[in-house]
Amino acid sequence: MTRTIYDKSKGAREASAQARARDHQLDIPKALLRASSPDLPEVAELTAVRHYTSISQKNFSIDTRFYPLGSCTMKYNPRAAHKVALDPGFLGRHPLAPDEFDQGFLQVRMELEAHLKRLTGMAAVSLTPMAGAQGEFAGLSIMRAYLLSEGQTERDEILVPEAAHGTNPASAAMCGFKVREIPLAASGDIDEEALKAALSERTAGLMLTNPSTCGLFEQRIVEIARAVHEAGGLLYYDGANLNAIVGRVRPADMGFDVIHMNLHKTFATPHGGGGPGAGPIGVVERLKAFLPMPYARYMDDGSIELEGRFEQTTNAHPSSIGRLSAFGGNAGVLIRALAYIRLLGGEGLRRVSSHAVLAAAYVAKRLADAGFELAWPDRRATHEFVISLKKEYKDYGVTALDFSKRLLDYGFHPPTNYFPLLVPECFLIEPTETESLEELDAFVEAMIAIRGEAAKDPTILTNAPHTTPVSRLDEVKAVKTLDLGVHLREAHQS
Amino acid sequence: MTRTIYDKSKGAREASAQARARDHQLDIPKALLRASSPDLPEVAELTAVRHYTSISQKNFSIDTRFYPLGSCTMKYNPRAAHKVALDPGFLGRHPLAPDEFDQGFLQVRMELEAHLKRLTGMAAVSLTPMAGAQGEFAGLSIMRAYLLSEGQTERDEILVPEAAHGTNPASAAMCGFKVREIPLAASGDIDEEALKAALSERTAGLMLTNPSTCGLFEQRIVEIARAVHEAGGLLYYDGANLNAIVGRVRPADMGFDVIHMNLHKTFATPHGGGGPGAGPIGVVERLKAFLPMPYARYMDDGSIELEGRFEQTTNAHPSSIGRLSAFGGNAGVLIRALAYIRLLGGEGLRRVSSHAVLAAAYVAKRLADAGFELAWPDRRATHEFVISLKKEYKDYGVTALDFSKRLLDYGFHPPTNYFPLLVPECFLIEPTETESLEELDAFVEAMIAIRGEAAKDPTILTNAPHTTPVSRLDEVKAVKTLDLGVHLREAHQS
Amino acid sequence: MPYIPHTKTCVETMLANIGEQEIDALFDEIPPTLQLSHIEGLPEGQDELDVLRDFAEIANRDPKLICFAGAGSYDHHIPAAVWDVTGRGEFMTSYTPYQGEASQGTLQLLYEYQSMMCALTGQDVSNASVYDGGTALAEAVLMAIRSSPRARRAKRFEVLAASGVHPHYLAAVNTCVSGQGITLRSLAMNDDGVTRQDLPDGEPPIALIVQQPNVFGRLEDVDALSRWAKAHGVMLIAVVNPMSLALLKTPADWGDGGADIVCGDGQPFGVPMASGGPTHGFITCRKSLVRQLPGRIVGRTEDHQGRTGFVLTLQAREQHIRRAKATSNICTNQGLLVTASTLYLSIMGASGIREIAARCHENTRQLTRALCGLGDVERRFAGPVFHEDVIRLPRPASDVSAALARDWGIFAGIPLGSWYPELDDCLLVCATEKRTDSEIEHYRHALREVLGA
Amino acid sequence: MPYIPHTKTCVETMLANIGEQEIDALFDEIPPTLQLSHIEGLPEGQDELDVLRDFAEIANRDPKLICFAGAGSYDHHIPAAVWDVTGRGEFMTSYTPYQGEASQGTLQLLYEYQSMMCALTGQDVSNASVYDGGTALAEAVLMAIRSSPRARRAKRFEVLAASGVHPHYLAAVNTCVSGQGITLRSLAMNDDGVTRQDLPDGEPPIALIVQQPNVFGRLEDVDALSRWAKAHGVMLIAVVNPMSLALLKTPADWGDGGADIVCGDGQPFGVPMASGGPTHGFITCRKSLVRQLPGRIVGRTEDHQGRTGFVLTLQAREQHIRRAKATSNICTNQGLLVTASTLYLSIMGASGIREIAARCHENTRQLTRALCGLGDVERRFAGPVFHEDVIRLPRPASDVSAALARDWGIFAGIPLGSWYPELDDCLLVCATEKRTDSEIEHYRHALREVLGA
Ligand SMILES: Cc1ncc(COP(=O)(O)O)c(C=O)c1O
Ligand SMILES: Cc1ncc(COP(=O)(O)O)c(C=O)c1O
Repeated sequence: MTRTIYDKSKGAREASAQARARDHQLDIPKALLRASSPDLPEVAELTAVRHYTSISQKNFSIDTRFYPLGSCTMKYNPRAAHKVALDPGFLGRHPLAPDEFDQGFLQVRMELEAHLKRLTGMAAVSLTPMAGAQGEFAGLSIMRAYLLSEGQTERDEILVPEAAHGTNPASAAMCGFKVREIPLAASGDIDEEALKAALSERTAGLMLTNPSTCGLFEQRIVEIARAVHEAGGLLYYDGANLNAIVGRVRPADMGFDVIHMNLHKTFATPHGGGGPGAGPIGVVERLKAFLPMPYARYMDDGSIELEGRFEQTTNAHPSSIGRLSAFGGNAGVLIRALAYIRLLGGEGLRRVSSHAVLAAAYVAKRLADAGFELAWPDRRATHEFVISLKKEYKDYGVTALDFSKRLLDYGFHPPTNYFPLLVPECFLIEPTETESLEELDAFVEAMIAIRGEAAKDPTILTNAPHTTPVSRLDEVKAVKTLDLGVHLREAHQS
Repeated sequence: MTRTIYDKSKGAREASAQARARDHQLDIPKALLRASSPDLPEVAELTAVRHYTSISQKNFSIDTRFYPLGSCTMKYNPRAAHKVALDPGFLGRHPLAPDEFDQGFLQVRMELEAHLKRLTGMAAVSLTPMAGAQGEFAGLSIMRAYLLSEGQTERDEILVPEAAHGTNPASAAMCGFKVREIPLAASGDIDEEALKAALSERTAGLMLTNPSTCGLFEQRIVEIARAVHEAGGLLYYDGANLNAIVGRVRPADMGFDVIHMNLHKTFATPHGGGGPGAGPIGVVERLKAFLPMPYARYMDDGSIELEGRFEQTTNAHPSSIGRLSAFGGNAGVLIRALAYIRLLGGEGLRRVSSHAVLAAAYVAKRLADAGFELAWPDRRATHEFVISLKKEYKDYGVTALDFSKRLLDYGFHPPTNYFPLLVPECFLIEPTETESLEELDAFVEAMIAIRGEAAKDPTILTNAPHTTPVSRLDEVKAVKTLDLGVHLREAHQS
Repeated sequence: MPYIPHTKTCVETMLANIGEQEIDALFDEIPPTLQLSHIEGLPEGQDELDVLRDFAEIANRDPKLICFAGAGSYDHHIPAAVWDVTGRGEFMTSYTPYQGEASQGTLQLLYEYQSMMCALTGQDVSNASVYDGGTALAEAVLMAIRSSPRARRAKRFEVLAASGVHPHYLAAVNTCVSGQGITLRSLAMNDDGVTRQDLPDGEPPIALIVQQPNVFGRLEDVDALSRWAKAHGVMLIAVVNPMSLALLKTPADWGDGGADIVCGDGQPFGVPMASGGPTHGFITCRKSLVRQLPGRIVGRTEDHQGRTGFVLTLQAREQHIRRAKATSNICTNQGLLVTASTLYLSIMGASGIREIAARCHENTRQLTRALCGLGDVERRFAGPVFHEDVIRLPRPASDVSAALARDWGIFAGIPLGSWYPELDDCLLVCATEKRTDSEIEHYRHALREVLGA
Repeated sequence: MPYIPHTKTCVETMLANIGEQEIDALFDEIPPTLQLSHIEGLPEGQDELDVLRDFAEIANRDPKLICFAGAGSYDHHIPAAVWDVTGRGEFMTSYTPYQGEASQGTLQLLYEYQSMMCALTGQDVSNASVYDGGTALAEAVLMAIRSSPRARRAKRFEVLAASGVHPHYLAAVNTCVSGQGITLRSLAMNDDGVTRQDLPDGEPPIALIVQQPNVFGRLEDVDALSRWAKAHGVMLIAVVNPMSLALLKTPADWGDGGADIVCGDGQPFGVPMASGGPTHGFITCRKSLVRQLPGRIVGRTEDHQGRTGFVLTLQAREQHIRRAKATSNICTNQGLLVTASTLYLSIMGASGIREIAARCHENTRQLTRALCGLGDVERRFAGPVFHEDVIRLPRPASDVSAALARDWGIFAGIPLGSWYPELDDCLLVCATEKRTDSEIEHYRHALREVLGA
């Protein structure tokens, strides 16, 4: 039944009005030419359109379902922001275009930077990182460069709460730091004693997500920041959860020195089946000199220059950590973000956090009332919260994964499961501000109904999903056979 | 389960960034204002997007399925033609724009007219009719006006073959003509004797589709045309089936005086769930003066004027039948048609008919080989052909409708059924030139498999479909309850 | 072979199966004399890239004008989401939903559209579209004739139109109904640009057409016209701009029972002007007239398991069943545009279109106030308007508007001289919600320059 | 509340359920001193209509230039169908396909994409994208280090780059790998614009990077470089323009066993230039290196009923499982652009991209022939190119190109002075399949005027 585009392919179809074959004179030595045609599918345009249209329908997506995937902020991204970015005036722009002919897009950069500075309280913002993780890497690189410039060569440790998102330790490691994980206290906040004990002259900094990946606001953030600073370290803010505080609390005011933001979470870029995103970073004054290239700035005549469009270092940023990618970042995502900010305005952005938190608090309360176990029942939910299904596991033998799969049958994308890792059988639930009360209620009802099924007949869950295009997939087999492409498969079979 | 957008609506949501409420000063007498707000759904943008995205997935469509709906030419319409029509330069044009500022679009009209003249052999073409049926009406109106202008006031009969598409007699009646239906001969061609017997001094004309709705080319068309002309009548060509002869045979050469074309069939406009289309008409020289308004033409200075943009009659067309609609026709469809002609070129258009006919002949042959009964086994299939399932009905008690519904389960949109009306339990099958051999074969295999099921267990068919969002729908109940809108339903229930 | 998926082998397989050597053989029933090997004058096929480039050039050949014109086609904003969803392949590449089980998307949407149009117009039932506003009116007239008991006795019928019905609508009606012995007569207007209230005595017409707002943007005294119609047993047909119904009372509420049939053009709801088409005409009416209603109609029903579903219903009215006796010849209608309007209405909601309608009203008033400050320029008609108005200029309107277009990039409105010779110095203007203060100021400035005022 | 669906009643219901009076109470765990009631300087919210208008103005503020620039971003035609399908909500508004059963669309597409990239590059396995070509190279370098047995013994590693690797790619590598003790050294080029073949003796580097075609468009002697790498136990990393692989032999076929890792930027396949992003980087490699490959990887498997399905696989490499020990920190990648490239490749097929590649090659040759006729203008380097080339001008290239942009609407190419001071009089030009004869002629004419030649 599942046929790939290769299965629909036939050699020599040439069914395309894209590029009718012409005669060509290639001035390329034969030794450098390929001997045979690459094995690409050869299908008519209709076949391609039909194939991908059909398989697209197998996806759950925001446009079709409630998708409370914690930590991912799967909300409605206004189509207007998308439309703006598709203007041929933006799409047709070459990344190395002369500044003089790039003033429109450079204005977008300047304005977005200014707004992000206001929203975070940071002194400067760089728009080039292409995702949150790249923002982390850039921010940590700046911290490293700054410490080196201060002669602090021995500071090679980054502290990370054990519940941190995987990108945090991974980025730190990529940057050459050693990673020390700090446990959480029972309250769900970071264990302040353990943190203080870990601080030393080797501390380069602390990475924190706030609200954390447990959906909790680090209550003693000011004290924590002070402690880290006093120990000579810097504070890195993972802004993936900005949806919980946007327009209301500024990371700089909490004491952070560096921040990245996930524009694709808080600021209106649809998630594209896994990207693109953008992870702009903000830094405090003392870190400005280290910002990555390129960097837009106003010239004396009021025009805007993209510093470092060609150059690897510049007079204005001689200590820049350099370039993160070939060009200037994910322009299309930046355009969407600015459009979104203009659509919502300051008040609208504040409403985002108000309602993201309200929705989470409501769903948390309803689930708790229905007997589901909140991981931190005494804490406020922020824009997301954690429940543990360990009781259901104990009572009925069903796992969080089983619940997840069964939710698919009810038409809901499951929450993030098994993250944060420290809560057994957990769900990280992020409803977002754009889902209606009916949708929130229906999700709660589904959870209750599924638990009822678990009590009656756990196999309904353990065999779930039942209504999706495929039933539960064998991930172990996938690793064992490693069939990663049509060719490999064919090689295997022959 | 099936909830309408009204079921998802809540009053006073105002969740829109489209038009934030402002204060207004209305200078309108109170007596003319509405007392209460219209009962429209009030939903957030996400709710609307999700609702309509989700229900769209319930449709079969060319983008997802083989759709051999006879007489409808459900083929792939290149996305390029669609894209061209969506250029803001076209979309933003006001229909009453000054000619001087409308030269781009008027050039499209002129060029398309020229090509359609070439393809049909007609002396002039009018682009204003908005669908095939409106083209018929316009063409017949021209015939009427011409006959009146010739003093032939007694000619009030239009002859139509009994297998004609329903729009033919309906258009003739709308035009004030009496309709006489002419039977078919056993060959499937029109019964020439009956036709000749019907010709008289009351004959205004004959409407013919060629190839006919039986999928047969009227072999004696030249003789038929001569007979009608000799009797003082005119010949109307229903060009809905142009896909069978485009680039190869011209209706004018067959002897037709008037023709309409369905641009949405042969010339690349997707069918939009029921339109829009366009039904340009072509006429021979003596009918030119009667063409409807507006009409584009070159001025002496090489610029183009849209004659009748404002005026109801013009010097150049004093006998015009007038205006068919408020403005100039379905511009967007005209643009697509010209783009399609440019994409394919003369050779490519000829290939359309070649391959449309080849595909039909192939499917017909395979079905015949498999024991299905062709309605006219001794005739060539054109771009479509008719089979009769009366044997299957007799043997297994399953109808063409049952076959249709079961085809849905196999993932195919069924052919047109019960048309032409004279063939019992028939399918009119039009595969089109854009479907792959694999798709054609799979359809044949499905037909065979379904017949196998009928032999084993007819209820599989009579209860079909089994896999669609709803099972077989009760059309009788629909007529009985006449629930034609949410309000009516609510009125009923209360 | 562009868009044709067959390889040489596929073609050979098919031909072999059929038992032929070449495709041309399949055409052997066509008299050879009719067959051409080549058609003169057609172009060579072009790659997509070339076609797109050339058309982008054509589409943007003419300088863009700031649009202050209406007269049946309006420059409204279309929310980005409307066509993102409307353009989905599942809506765009399906056809008339004959097979209900495979077309629930289109059918449910049409059912919802019908509900919305009924809500707006205050009528009981709606069809799923006709071609445009002009044909909608023509069909409405035919409906009225068919359903009038008085008409059943007559052979020739008169239909009366209030003044200020769009002249192109009347022209379309004329073309469409003249074959059926119907004559159309228009009432005179008074100096305020609305219908003179001295309505005719004598044998009443079969139907009266009233357009609200009328072609001058003016608001008719619809209550009086409606009362007259009821009093004389005349069917009342309302032609309305559906956007205006966000503010104005529904034709159902016009005096003494209101309109029997309401029609118009759905263009203001999410459909681009696009040179006037495609758009979609709508017709709604009293339930008692439903069997006279032309076009597709969708009904709610159940499937064999009792689940809700939607189907085309009352098909016995239609040409594919009824043939010469059908209510109309319409077959393909304007489905995709209805899809856009349905999206538009569901995204905007009642509050949204009310806001838009009010902004249009105010913008047009702001415009005419701005222009009427200039020398002799004045509003031609007193009295309230919706979002169009007529201004009188000290010079022929077509000259002035030509100058404004040429030198100032402004489409200043519709010069009314070719429709109403006596209004040769008049311009029909419209400022939708899209027109900004600075565009209105630009118009004022330009007009002052052009008039030397 | 724009985009927030709650009515006042909804909000009250939720608050009542939670047991609070107002939303602000939900933030009471945040120290009050941190909470702001208002953030200075943010704009007021605007209606969609205003935002779209303002952005249309911004997007089109700058005059459009005819693009003869490449250097890593190419002005190719994108078939209309590509983004029509890519933009479908189901692809665009889903996320990383963690829940395989609810993401078969994305997963199957990625599997097919991996297949296509393997076919083009001749490698065994592909990932599902990294950010761009520059980061792809950085990740490839890290892969090489991790998988090199020699590197396991060392603390500091040298990686060698052939001449003509894109300077921005090298810069990105530097930024990304410098924290891990890796130094990057570039080989000198000869006077033909390719790597000098006197390769270094002594302790061999861990890896050699070869870009084909190189940044000047020139074709390197990849066989010789590959043979040298194999002979010295050096991992070979190929950086390629994937479009060139329609014509050029795959890195797998370079001398003596070819490249171990192939990377580059997928932009030429259906992704607009869009100021350089978003696009997507690709990496393919030998099967033996698969566990070092960063990013998402999709594998084919079965469901419990034995039906084929697709899942994310080898997740144990990734940051969400492996954390500090992951192969990379990448999480969100460039899924939507991969979708576009997959559509592009399936619509074009091998014959389609071959045709495009050949046209680009010929257009650029036509361009340089046309320009080199003018006075002292000449090709800077002899020898074959793919679709970019370097021309030498009699004046500083940045002056000439500025004049061509300002006065003639031409983006004449990339002045090479800021990358290679010795090439200050050189321009890197590219003419894709989109450039017409008349545009090339316009360039020739303009250059003649500017040079006074
Ligand atoms: C808390 C947190 N931090 C960091 C990231 C990494 O961001 P990205 O996926 O954009 O690289 C994510 C999301 O994926 C996240 O949820
Ligand atoms: C043979 C035939 N004639 C006429 C028509 C009427 O065309 P339209 O639906 O465009 O009005 C059709 C199609 O619907 C048709 O198939």
